Amino acid sequence: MEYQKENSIIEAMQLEFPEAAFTVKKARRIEVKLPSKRLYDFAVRMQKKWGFLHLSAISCVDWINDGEFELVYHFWNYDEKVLVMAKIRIPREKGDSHFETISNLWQPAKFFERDIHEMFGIYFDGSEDMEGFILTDWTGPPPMRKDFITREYALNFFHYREYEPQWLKDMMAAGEGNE
Amino acid sequence: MDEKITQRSVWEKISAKLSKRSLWMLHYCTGCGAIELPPTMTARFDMERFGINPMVTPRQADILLITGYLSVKTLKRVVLTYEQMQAPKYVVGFGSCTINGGMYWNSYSTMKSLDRYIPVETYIAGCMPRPEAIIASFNELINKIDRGEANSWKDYYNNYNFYKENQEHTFEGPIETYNDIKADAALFNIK
Amino acid sequence: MSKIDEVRDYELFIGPNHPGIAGNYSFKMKLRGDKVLSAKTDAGYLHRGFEKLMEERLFIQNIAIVCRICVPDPDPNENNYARAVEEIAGIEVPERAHWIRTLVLELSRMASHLFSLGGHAATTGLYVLANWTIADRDRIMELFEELTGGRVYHIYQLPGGVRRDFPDGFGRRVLEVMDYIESRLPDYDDLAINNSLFIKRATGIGVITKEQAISWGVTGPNLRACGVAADVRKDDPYEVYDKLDFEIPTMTEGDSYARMIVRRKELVQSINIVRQIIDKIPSGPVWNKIPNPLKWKVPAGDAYVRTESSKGEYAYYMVSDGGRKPYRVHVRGASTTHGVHVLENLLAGSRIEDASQIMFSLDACPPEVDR
Amino acid sequence: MNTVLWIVFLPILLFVIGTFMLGYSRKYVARIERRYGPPIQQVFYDIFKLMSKKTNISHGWMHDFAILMLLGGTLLTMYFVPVPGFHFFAQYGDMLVIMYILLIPALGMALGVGETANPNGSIGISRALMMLAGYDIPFVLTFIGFAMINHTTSMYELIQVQQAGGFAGWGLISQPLLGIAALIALQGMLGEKPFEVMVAPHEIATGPMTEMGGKFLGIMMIQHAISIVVELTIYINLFLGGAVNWFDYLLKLFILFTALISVNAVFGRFRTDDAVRFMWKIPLPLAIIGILFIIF
Amino acid sequence: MSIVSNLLLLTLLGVLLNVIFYKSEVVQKYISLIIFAILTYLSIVMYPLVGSHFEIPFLIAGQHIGFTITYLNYYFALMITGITLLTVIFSLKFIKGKEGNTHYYTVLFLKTFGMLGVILSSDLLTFFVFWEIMSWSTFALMSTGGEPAHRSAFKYFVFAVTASMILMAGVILSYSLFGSFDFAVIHGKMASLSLPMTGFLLTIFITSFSIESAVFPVHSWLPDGYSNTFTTFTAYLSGISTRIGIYGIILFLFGVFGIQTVDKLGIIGKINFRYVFGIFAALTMIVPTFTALYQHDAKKLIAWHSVGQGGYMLIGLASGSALGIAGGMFHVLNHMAYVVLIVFAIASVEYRTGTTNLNKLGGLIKKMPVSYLALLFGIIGLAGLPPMNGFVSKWFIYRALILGGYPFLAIAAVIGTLGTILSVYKLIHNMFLGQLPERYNDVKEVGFSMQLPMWILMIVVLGLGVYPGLAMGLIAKIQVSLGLAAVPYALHGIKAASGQLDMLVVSAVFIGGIAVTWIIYLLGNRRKHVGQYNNYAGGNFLNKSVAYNFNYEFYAALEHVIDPYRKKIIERTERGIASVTDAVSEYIRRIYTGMINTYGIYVVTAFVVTIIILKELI
Repeated sequence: MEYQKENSIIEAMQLEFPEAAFTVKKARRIEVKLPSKRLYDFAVRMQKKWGFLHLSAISCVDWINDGEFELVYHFWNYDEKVLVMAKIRIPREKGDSHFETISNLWQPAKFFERDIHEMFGIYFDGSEDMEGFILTDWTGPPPMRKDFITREYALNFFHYREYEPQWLKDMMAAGEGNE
Repeated sequence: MDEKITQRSVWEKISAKLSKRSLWMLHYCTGCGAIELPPTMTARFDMERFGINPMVTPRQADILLITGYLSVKTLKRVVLTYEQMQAPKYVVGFGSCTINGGMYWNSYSTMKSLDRYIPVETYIAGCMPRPEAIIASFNELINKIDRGEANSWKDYYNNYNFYKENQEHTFEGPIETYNDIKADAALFNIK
Repeated sequence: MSKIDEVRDYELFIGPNHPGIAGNYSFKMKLRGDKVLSAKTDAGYLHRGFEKLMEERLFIQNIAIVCRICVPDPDPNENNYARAVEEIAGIEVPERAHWIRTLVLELSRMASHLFSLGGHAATTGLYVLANWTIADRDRIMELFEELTGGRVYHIYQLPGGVRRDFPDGFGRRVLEVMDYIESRLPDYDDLAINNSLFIKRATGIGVITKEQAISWGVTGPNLRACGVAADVRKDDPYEVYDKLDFEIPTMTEGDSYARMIVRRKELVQSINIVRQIIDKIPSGPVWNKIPNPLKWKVPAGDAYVRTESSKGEYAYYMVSDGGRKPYRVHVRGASTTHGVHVLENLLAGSRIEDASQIMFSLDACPPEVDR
Repeated sequence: MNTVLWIVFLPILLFVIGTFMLGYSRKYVARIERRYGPPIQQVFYDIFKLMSKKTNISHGWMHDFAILMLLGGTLLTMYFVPVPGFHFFAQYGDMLVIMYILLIPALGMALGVGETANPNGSIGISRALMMLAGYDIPFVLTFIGFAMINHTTSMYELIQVQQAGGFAGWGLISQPLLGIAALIALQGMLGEKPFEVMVAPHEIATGPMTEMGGKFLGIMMIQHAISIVVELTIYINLFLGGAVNWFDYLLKLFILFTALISVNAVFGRFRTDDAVRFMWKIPLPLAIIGILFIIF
Repeated sequence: MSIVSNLLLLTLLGVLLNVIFYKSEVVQKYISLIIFAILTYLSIVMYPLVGSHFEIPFLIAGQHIGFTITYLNYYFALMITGITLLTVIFSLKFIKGKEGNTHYYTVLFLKTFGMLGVILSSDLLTFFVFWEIMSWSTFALMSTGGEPAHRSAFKYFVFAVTASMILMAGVILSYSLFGSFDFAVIHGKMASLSLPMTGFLLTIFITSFSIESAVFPVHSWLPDGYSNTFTTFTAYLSGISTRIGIYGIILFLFGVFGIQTVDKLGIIGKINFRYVFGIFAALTMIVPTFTALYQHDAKKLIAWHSVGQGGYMLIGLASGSALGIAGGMFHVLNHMAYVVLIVFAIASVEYRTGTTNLNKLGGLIKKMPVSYLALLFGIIGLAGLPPMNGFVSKWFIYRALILGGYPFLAIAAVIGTLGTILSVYKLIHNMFLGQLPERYNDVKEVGFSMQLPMWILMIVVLGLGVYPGLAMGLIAKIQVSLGLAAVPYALHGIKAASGQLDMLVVSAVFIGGIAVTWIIYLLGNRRKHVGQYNNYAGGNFLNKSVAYNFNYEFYAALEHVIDPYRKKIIERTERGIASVTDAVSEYIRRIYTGMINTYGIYVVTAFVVTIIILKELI
């Protein structure tokens, strides 16, 4: 049967997290959608019980139309050789956009959480270091949010070299060259 | 420009002839162009043939090679480093990013035109330019020094207000470098 | 017996303008005497906002910029990007393209390892090795130039395959370069790897135990130097790695020297892989045509793709909302762990002499951290 | 009159020799690194360029004076070391004087660098002084042993004694243990790798030179050129039988220097404590054994 | 004749006046200044009287006791009065308003009285009595300056009492052997004594003086004792007080016993009494010097050096050659000049900043250039580099050791010198170089009365370096008067067949070199001074909140190398000795009342008891 290994893992997990929705995306990729409150418990089990020792990454997606942030935790199991993507959604509004840290479980989470904090403005409660890192000299809004348009910002803020040769003007006049 | 060349004394001409043979480049990898520096320095292209050596601190260096794009954060350090360098100093802008932002023309983080912040002596276009291009630009710089035209560093003292304005705009405030540019200008008999 | 009234610790800045730092990166060390009490990394000097730029460009436009995320080893970026798009859009890739991609990845790995070996040796003052390896790396650069037209950035792997097929006689030239590099390896051994002074400098420096390595999220050669035989090429095979015969070299010491040895052994493995590829590569087309890229809408979906870059696990998480541009691309650089907290952990308690060596031995690549 | 001519031209002569030797060493190392290398007169260009810099940063009067003390001290040492045809000052100061005036430039630089208020520089100086403790003990011990057999501390007389004995009279031949110990110590004295802990660009950003630029660095390079020749000459005078004429002298300089930079080219650098430990574990016991041979 | 009594009586007068006017600091100040000026004048004009003898007008145990003026005495008297005068000038402002300054000058006078008595005495009994006075007043000197000073003074007390006991035993023994106290008489009868007995007697005396001059391993009282008291006292104690022990050694080794007698005391082969003594001296040079590397307090660092430099003097004396002995004696003067100069510089810094902690200071060169210069002259002298005076005496010593065939003692001297260079650079770097902490931004240079002694000493340090003959004349005369060969000196160096020294030429060439460099320097464009924050920091911005100064654990790497040995050997022995002395001094502390008059009572009691005991015994 296809995806035997993946399905047996899902079975074990489903027992403890009946509310979670598991799908096998392809070989060695399991996707799970969780309520955000259960994520920490899930992470603890992942590490302590199911042997997912490697936190590959934490990704954040800004679903601006839904008013939600999606956090995707990528866990990897060195023995079973399976990657689990745990997806949760948290509200996007300013006061609510914080979430609990898992950096006490996985050291790599420190960087990812700090990065998400800088880029999206999500605060991770309980993380020891939420200071500026990459954007220490940046004063604008968190740039990875969808409502920040880098092109507009750059065009307004930076000085551009004035360079308008004739061929470019011709092209523009002909209505070409956009995008 | 032409007037200045004719005004040069014999001593200055000899001085230029000798000085151009020794140019020390600051070892500062500001952007992705830094990847082409090791090949330039080492056995394949060996820029030491021209007397160009990598140097560690800005006090020792003559050339500030801006290897590619500069994020605002780096640009601050570059300005500081440039002010710490000792005149005569030459800035070489490397890669398209230093000219007009290049690939990152719409990035919120990188500056778009280097010569608004510090005076640039030569540019190398391309993304990324090959080691041969770096050496060619160095040779161009050497020739400029020989002809007595490599005086862009004086612009920084002549037009300091222009540079300062741009810096303060981009950095959203002044930066404290503990360098007294006005006093330096007096040292060079500028103004 | 003398009582110390006040201990005066001081700070040193390694980078961004410092030869002891790889790339434009910085860490600030708090020191007492010659001992590092704590270190704090500072990144962002190379931040260009790639993830944001990708969201504002077409799928096809992004191919040109992804390779710039990691400068010494750009091909895993292209590969990841291409595979992520292929996975979401369900595009098939011709068999030959897979093989060529694998070849490019391995050549890139070799180039990066050669670079890293030289840089690592140079931190102890052994500049000869740096001169030799970087010059030898240029032979691989020339192969790239012949194949793709670019020395450093290749922009070669597109969704659906690769941009062009081998030029005439390319396979033969690849083998020649492989023979040449193989013949140079004993020289590297004599000069650095078996150099008693280098061994003295490098052993016992920046030791990571197996347990620490796993809990700190160390990957790639750095992990294999601690005795964990984990490699994305074997564990989560992509392209044609499952059809190739190669080993995963490991060491158990976990120190700076072990990391160098692992890289040195991987060079041999890569040479081996490249030879197999040239030997076995099937013929056929190299690119399946994709729809008009300017109007191409990739269906909604997400994908997490991983490659084993020369630095470690390199992953992209791509989300498409069915539009012409990616909705979100998250780049998980290999150095996000190595360059930040692994480095900080290793530096604390080390000596100032070894700080730069630890940095280079981890082979952390700052642009991967900054993006 | 002859003496006056020597006094005037000796510094210039040694400076020229020193710069060419430095240029040669850069070329030589470049060739080992499979590079083409700079022209042999490159060091002249460098010094000229540095001297003609328009800005010269200094951190205070000690920084200014240190540079005078640096080259002044080196010139002082230079005059007291006999070279073929010139040993006028050798009668006013013996080898002991030379050993200690050799430290004046080091002290001068240490003070000047201290004033630059840069920890990289201070660490570099601290390393330089620690290396001094490392190499100077074996080096002085070899000299003491050599002076003891010959009952003189005058360098000129030591040369005479060696030359009287012909080739077998050379210090290196008659006292091989002392000669070898001193050779290793000499490598440390010149600050060549593997004992180049003072500069160590990857660790402390060239240490003492961190804040040196323009004419300050230029004078440091002049001093470096002269001091290399002086230090090699000391070794030649003590262990290679001095030199009979300038051809002999230049030949010995060349061979000795090539031997040292060959080691320099293919080694990394020690950690500071390892370097000191090495000096105390290899050359020092060698010198002690050599002296025990002399006593018994 | 009268000069001797004047000298001693004047000092006693000083004690008296200071006790009377103990409430008025101003009166004390000027009285002391005037009296010490007179004392200095008197000791200078004593020169024509060399050779004369002065007897105390009563007999003790049927013996004439009294004082004599010899070249050796004259040399030391000059040093004592000179340096005391400079100390007083420096103290005028320094001790103002400091706790315990009411009896500052009193103990200074008492101490001077004791020292002058010791060096001028012509017989064992007078010597011993004044020795006691000196020890007691040293104790008083050390214990001024608060609780730690009391503690460490008691440590000294234990050692001093031991030394006195041993010395007394020697006095009694020699009286019973020779039937006389007079040095000249004893010297005359020395040849008749059996060799083992001579050796025993010499060992007794030398041991006693070794404790006073802090020879390894009985040096542990010195560093704490000297550094916890007033900094001016540190100068005074390091400069001259310890060296009275050296005086005793010179006197007994060459004056009383005679070098011929000493050389007969062979043990095995080349190893004789002098050689064993030399080994102790070598250890004294090396161990404390390397301990100094670890110090975090400027005063303590110098105190350790003052132990270490004693080793040079002793090793010079132990070498037994004319050159070495001259070097040893010359080094006493040189050491006094530069160490007092160094401590004055430290005191100036302390005066302005309130601390001598090397970890807290830094960058003061911009604020206190004269003090910096003083310290620079001092450390160049201390490190023994040309053209300062320390080099000359060290040169004598090295050369004597090399040509005398003591390679290992010579290398010990070299190791000591290297250790000294390392630690003095740390001293000057941590105090004056590096980054200036913000809190010292408005520090000013010290006033004229504190600068004057420093300028004088700078001239002395440089002057004796360039013209060592100024002092060598006297030293040669001392050597002749002690029956030794005189050193072949010239005004600016030494004339010898194999390798010589001409400091004037060395200095002139050095100045010439500097001049040439200056011309080269002027060829370049003008230099520009920049501030301390305009500095390379890897491209980062500096400001006052960045701790950008390296001074703690300055020689960390060297410490890695020597720590294992140091920990094993030295600290264990030191701790052993220290624990014994600590225990004893703690016991003694219980009978200590802490008042100045108790010292006086102690001194008087000891004096009386000693005389009674002596009378009883004899």
